[in-house]
Amino acid sequence: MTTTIIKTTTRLLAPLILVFGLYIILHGHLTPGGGFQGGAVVASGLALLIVAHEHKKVKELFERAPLSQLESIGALGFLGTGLLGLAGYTFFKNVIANSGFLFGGKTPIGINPGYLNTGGTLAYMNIFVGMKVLAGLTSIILIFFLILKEGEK
Amino acid sequence: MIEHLPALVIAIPLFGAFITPLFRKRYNLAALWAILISGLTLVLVLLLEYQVLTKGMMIYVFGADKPTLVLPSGYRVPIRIMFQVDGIGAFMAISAGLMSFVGAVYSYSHLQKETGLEKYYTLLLLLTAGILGMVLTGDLFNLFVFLEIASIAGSALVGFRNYRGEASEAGIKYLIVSSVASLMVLFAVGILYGQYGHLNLAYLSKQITFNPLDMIALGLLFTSFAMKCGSVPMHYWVPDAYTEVPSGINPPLLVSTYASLYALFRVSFTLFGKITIDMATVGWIMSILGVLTMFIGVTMALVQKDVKRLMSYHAISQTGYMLLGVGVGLTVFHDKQALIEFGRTAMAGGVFHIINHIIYKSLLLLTAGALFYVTGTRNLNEMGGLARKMPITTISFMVGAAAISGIPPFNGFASKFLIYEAVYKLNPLLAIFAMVTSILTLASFVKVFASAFLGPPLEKYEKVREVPKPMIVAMVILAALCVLFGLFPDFVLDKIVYPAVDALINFIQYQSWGGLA
Amino acid sequence: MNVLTNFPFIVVALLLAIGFYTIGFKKNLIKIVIGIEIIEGAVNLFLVALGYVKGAYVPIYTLAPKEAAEVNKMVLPTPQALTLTSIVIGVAVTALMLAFAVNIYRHYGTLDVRNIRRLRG
Amino acid sequence: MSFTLLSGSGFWNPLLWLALLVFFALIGYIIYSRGNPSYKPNTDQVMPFLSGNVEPSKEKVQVKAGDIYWGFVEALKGYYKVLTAIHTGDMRDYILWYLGVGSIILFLLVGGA
Repeated sequence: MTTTIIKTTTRLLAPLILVFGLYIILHGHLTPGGGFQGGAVVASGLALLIVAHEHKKVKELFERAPLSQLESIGALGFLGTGLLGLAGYTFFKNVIANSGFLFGGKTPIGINPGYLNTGGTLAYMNIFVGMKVLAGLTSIILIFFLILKEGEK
Repeated sequence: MIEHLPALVIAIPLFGAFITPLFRKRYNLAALWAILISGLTLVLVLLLEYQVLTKGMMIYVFGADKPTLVLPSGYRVPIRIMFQVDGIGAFMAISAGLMSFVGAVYSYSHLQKETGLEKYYTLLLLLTAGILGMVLTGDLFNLFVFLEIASIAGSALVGFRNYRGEASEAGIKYLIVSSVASLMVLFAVGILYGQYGHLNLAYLSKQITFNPLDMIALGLLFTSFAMKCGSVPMHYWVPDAYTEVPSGINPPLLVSTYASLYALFRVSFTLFGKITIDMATVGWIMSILGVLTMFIGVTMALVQKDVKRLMSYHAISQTGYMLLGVGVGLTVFHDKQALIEFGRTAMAGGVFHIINHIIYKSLLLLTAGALFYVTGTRNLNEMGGLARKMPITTISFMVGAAAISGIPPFNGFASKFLIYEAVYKLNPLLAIFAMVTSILTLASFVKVFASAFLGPPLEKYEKVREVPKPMIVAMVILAALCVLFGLFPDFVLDKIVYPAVDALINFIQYQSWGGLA
Repeated sequence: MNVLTNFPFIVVALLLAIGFYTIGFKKNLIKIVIGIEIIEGAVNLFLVALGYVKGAYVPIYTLAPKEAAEVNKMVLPTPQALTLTSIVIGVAVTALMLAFAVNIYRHYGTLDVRNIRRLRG
Repeated sequence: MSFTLLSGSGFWNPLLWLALLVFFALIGYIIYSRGNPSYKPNTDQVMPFLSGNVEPSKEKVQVKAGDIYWGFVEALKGYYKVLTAIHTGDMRDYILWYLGVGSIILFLLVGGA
């Protein structure tokens, strides 16, 4: 599958896709998208990289990558952000919004040009979900890819 | 902290589930962690039940300023996702917590030869979280999400022994059935949302009117949950899934089936309470499905040779009792007099049978797992003479078999007694079917007992010893519960069953969020 | 009843029929998985179509035109959130089903559902 | 705390039942203890007598699970034939049954009574 066409396209596109995915994750509380969508985009970029490279190299590289841990950390972070609300309010209460903390800027009401430094826990949750989704989807793709390669042998 | 209990009940198993993969290859540690977390969950659900019994319905609004803030000032409708825990929800939550704990304890030694156990325990805890979410939630879409979590985790566990082709077959069958059922649930949720613009269960149940679209939604929800709880003739996935799943997962998987049964009751009694209170049709459908389920289930069980498959058909057959008991209550829902006279008793029998059945069927499936553990086969034709080699397993099996056949003084008798007596008053024919089913159940368990435990000791099982301690502990806990529930049925009924039944009957209370609005 | 306003719902019905036909009568396991995906697509389309308001704007406040802030000038965002959740779940279900299919092919040597029935009776 | 379970038309008391069980077990034991005194364990007396033939091995005399209730299944042959015919194990049938039952229920709810 690793033809020159795929390799060249990947070299051009993969960085763009990865950056775009990160953009979607970070701007989840402002524009369409969010953790899952951005994570899926990043995972598709990684899928492109997986397909375009040698089977052995991919296997070596990803054996060291802590995908499973990243997934756990993402989920735990999401849960932890939700638990923050237990301090005085309820589970999932947006305690960071309007607090002046990172992503805690004052949220304007109504139509606005979109300030990145708002959103409170939403932004954190997007980041954690994105982490989990990109790790999860990448490992799914990777496992299917490795099964496929095993079948060819 | 006590007002945060409903959220913590979900958060703790999820937290445990996401920590578990970090143990990687240290399987024993992962197992101990799962036991710890499920034990903690059990304590929390017991506390939750205590709260619900003493203080009444618990409301937990996610993301609000305080947990009971259903309607913030200026709002006429609830906008946030909420958990609404009443008697029956807490009742199911106890079953879920107990069974996942028992399952985790049992798995500790049952699965020592397998690999990938950190994923197994992750999925076990996720399954627990899914079930708990299903039974506690007060939001229709949330119900769908937790239903899917429970079915994905459940089917992944069914296919856990991936070196067996049959396990994958059972897994994909379970997954196809569950995903079709849950998609139809989502479709019905969409129909309701399109009409009323809300997803809150209590709010929707106030808005429901007698129009064709609502009836279509009711039919879709009813059929989908009936398939998920394994009612005949949509029961085919049950024996496949229960047979192939590792025995330690059988208890939580059983509860996840009954979580769907709970959803069926919730839909018929609460969500569509305004319709079912005028219409006996839904109740009759449920009762007739119940009779079909118990009769066909038990006759299929009689001819099985695989011990777990036989028990799975019994699980189907016992589901019929619950459908029949609660269905009779639903049939006379509109008739206050009959409801007080026998409808409530029938429902109490049906609901009591849920927890009884979960206890003794888990016990039986665990003993079947113990047989598999020592003999390496599930075929009854190849077993024999094991009674003297494994005395504790034998006694546990006897207790379970006596309980499922309705032999006094075990717990199965108490709930079946209520069902017989109350159903007889609606229609004697239904009660006769129920009794015949009970006799056939006894017959088929005599068969298992005679062929697996009695008979001359076989040479190939010369070296068989009693199973390891954790498995024994799990079985003894359940056997003790069987005896206790049988000896003190009145206590259990008063404390947890009648509150659950009254929560189902009194849907006005549910609609007003326990008097908050 | 305008045909055009109901067009999405007609498509939903068609997709549901196609999906159930595929699950019920096709023999290849992969096609059955595709059938489930089609049903999921139908349900998702149904949810999105429910929230559609004719001539309204996307429900995002960032850089929205002025008149979008008026009542009923934005498409309902809730069904879209529901759809997204349902898509996320669908991804997990599909991945799991395909994994099972791969494993079944390894052990049975076939994807014909008429032969994948060692568990019966 | 009372142990009696009331169903509206009858009652059930496990303790009473246990007391009766113990009582009848006692009667049974008395009858048993007055039984045949000529029985001697660990002698030839307890060996099975098969018309003078040698006793076959344990594996051969065991009644297999498949043979228990043979008569019952034989008597209900027609019923079981139908029942095994519908348990095909084909996953497409699972969904088709769902569709069938669903349409019946929908018909009853929307069209019927």
